[in-house]
Amino acid sequence: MKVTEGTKSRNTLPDIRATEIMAAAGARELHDGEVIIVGLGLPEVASVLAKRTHAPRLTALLEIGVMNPAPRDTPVGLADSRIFYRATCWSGFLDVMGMNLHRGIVDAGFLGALELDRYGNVNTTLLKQESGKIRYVNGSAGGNDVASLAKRLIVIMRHEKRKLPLAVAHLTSPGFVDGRSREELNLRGGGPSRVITDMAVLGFDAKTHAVSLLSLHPGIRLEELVENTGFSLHIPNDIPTTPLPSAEELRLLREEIDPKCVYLR
Amino acid sequence: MKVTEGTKSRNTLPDIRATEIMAAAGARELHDGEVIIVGLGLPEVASVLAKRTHAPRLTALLEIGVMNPAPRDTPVGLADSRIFYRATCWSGFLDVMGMNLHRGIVDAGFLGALELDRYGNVNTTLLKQESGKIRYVNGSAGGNDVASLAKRLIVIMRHEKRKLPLAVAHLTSPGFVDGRSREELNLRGGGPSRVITDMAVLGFDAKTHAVSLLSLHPGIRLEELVENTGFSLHIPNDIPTTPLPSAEELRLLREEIDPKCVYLR
Amino acid sequence: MVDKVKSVSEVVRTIPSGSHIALGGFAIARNLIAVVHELIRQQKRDLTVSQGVVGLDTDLLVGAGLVRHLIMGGGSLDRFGPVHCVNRARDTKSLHCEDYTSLSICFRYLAGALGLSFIPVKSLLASEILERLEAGPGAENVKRSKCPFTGEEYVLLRALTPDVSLVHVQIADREGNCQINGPRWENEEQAKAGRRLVVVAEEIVPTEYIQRSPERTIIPGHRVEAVIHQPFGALPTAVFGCYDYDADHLRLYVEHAKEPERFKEYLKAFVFGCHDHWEYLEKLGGLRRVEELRADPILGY
Amino acid sequence: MVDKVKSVSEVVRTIPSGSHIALGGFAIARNLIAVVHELIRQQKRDLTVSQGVVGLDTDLLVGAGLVRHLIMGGGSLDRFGPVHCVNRARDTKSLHCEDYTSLSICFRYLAGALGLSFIPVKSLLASEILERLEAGPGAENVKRSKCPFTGEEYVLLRALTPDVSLVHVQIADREGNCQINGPRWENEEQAKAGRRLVVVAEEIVPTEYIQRSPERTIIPGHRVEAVIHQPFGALPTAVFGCYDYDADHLRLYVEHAKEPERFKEYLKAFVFGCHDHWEYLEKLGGLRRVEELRADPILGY
Repeated sequence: MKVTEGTKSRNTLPDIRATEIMAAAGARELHDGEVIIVGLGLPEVASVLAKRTHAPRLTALLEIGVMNPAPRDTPVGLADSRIFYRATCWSGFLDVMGMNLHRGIVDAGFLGALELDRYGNVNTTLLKQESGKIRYVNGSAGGNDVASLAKRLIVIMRHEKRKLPLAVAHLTSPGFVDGRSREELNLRGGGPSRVITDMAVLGFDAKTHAVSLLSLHPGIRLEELVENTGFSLHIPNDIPTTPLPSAEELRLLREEIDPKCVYLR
Repeated sequence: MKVTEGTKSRNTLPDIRATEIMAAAGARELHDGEVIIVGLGLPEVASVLAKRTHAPRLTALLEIGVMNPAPRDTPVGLADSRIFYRATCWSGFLDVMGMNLHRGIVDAGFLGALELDRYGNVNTTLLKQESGKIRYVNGSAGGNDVASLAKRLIVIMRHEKRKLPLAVAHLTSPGFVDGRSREELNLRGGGPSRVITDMAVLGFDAKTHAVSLLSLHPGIRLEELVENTGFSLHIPNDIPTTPLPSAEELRLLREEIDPKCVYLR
Repeated sequence: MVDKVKSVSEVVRTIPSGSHIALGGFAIARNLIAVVHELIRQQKRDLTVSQGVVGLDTDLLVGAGLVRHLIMGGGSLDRFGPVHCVNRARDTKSLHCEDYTSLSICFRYLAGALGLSFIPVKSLLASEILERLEAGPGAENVKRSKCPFTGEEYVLLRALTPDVSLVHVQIADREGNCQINGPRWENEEQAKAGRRLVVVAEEIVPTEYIQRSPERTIIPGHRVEAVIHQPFGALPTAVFGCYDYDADHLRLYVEHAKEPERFKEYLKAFVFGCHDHWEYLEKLGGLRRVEELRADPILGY
Repeated sequence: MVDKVKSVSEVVRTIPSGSHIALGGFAIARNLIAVVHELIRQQKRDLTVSQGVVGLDTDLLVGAGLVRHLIMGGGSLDRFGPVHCVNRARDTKSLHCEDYTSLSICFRYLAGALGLSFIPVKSLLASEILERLEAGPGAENVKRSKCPFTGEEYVLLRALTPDVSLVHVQIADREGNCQINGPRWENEEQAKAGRRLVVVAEEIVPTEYIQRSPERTIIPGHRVEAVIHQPFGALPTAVFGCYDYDADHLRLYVEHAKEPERFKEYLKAFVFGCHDHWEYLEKLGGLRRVEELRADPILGY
């Protein structure tokens, strides 16, 4: 996740990066004893932070067939041998995605997204340029599977208007499509529960299944949020502020988990 | 396979056992380079004999998940660690029975039988006593799978009237049920091709799918065969004699493959 | 790391009568003897038991009258004899029995493990096994159907998801990461099909040992509810790489299993007469006997 | 024992244009580079390629214009960038592409490996991936249906059975018994789904080595048609336990892959300009470079 500065005042607290707030907010969404599937980047950083703080018995699975890795060096992706290190099991898609995810025992999926719309539908396949021209990107890999089958989905992404459109350019991974319930959609997993951006933590309304604001990060103004969101989202009367990472969380992130700032830039 | 002497003159050649003729006849049914699934006992003995003579590149699979074992000591069954020794692969049912047999790459299945009828249907589940009372035995295990899916099936068994009835007491593993073709029966495997007994080698008529006599073992009279068979079988005008094991085959069987006569009794 | 090591009696107390338990043994290899003895001592009744190739463990449970429904692919004690108690219960119709085959029961577990409610198979067709399933208690678990792409005829099998899957392994860590040596028959699919999963391990190793060869982890720890540490927990059946089967005791068992009255004597002496598996091992001949049976490190038996 | 060791050019000559080949790489790990270079040199055209997560190998084939139809679950070169050649071919509609997901493509291979002509899955529903499959060349491979036992809605997938499956492994014997170190993604299912199966091995070992740990044999020899012995055969992608990816060369590749003209220069220099993989390795920096990339025995990279 490469950070390119936009038009908004992301970083009002000079000592704390937006990515650090995101990682800490992500970690708080994970509970001790849960089984999660994580994508690389901030999801992995957040899961390691959770494991080193309140959730020591978290089980982290990677779709490629790796369980509970404890990398010594920062990997560049899922295919990097660095992320295989000190795992407790090496298997493959059939085991992780079949015998765990499809089996229904994965509590949370934790992924990034290219685009996410007001019903939590995710696009990782293509971008439509203003000219109407289509540019393909990576496709689903395990994204659609995780969004379809995990008990809940947590998405972590940059907060930009074009990345949060009313409807995604390609519905790669279903959320609450057209505002319908997961039962109506014949999907086993519970669907998206949180979207963690560099401006806010978002949730989903239990009735309308549309995105709603849960908390604003410190220093972010509501107008900024609205301006940078491509759809209208439910805003509560009292808007909580996302807690900052604790001193210990910051120390772990900076000194142990991503000291070279590969993902926390 | 415990040998209990019946009423027939099985062993006309004092120096060669009926089981040795069976093992050699069984070995001749296996061709070099083939992939076979074998049951324990004479099928395994015959496959080892084939491998040590004309078929060095035979691949032998055991349903439990063992490939190409080279046991040093005689095992008492498929679950005996002795038959796991020096295998080239240990896996399980899913691999052997699924990814090989069900995949359609097994050239021959080689099994024993409790009963076999005139269409090559096999019973390994139960026996009906003359009183009509039912006595259960072992069930199918991989028998039905092998009979359904192997390109051809070779059965090796004692030749007794009650073991070769007109119709089996329980159709565990299908041959040419009711004389129908395998296509009509929706079965992928080619069906039974040979039945090797201690009196003869039997085949199946290409049109009627009924058992026919291919060769009589040396010293066995046709009348004996007919008397000990529970159904009428097609008999050719010229009846070939089953070749005796060669001196080298006998040496291998007696000195190397089953020196303690566990299966060659 | 969660420490999941529990005693066998502790674990068996959590399995209610009426449960569906799946056993990971095969004939005379890696049977769940310590668990089965304790199930009998605690008199857990009306069990449904499923197993690929039924062995001594299931024969004991059926002989002790604890099993109402048996789902099996086959059964034998290899050359020591048939599963007398199971066969007798079938002969006298005191047991509901669903017969499958090695592959079809494995596919039912595979579907359960993968979270598929059904899976197709090309076995069973044109057999009396299928006819009997369709006419009996198995009717709700099989259905003939055609492939939507090729038109080929299949049997669709319902997934099998035991309440508790139990498997005997050579090596586990305290969290439940397991290694299995030798062939694994349907162990992986059966274990992962279970709603709950309990393993009995010959040896408990540190997690670092697991991390040295993670490709050998057949069952990952997070799937495991409890780890029972019971050396020689499968005797008189064999555990590859650990010990051979006890041929003398297997013969003694089969002699007793042939007759209901003598089977009761066996239970009295070797199950009810033992407080736990250690006492039972003493009856088998104790330290001296297990040392005789201990596996050669090269041969594995 | 059959000796199946063959050269890469010998094997590639047996793969006709128009074949469906399945590649066992994943992004920047264990890619079939030596084989793909030779496919390009021999100009095998109109290929169908399938792969779980498309990597450098498929990107090269597509960039070289040899692929007519691509069946994929996703694709990337991790943080080095996207698969530019594949994405560009899709943008310009010069490639038929069937998109799946990691699980659904694995299930299609699994069905192929098991000899099932179809298999159900609970992914894809309510997604545009499924809609596009139903509207395009994938229509004959997916069908919505219900479980006959539970009534639950599924997508049925047609089995995928490539003409030739190719997988890069760390260790094989001359007959083709293979060990894979590290995670195995869909390698086993993909390999066994193939009508033919070719492996590229970093190291050839005696069969006795295989017999010492037969539980590690992921692909048994009798399934394998040919074994290509090519050390560093996956460079610039990584082979766990053998060598790291060549980050410099991956960056150089991505820079060239961004532009069709520069990609041609890349092919000229590193594929057409090399007689075989040894010459290519020299261009990468030869012995000195591969020693820099050689894996630490503890870390595996």
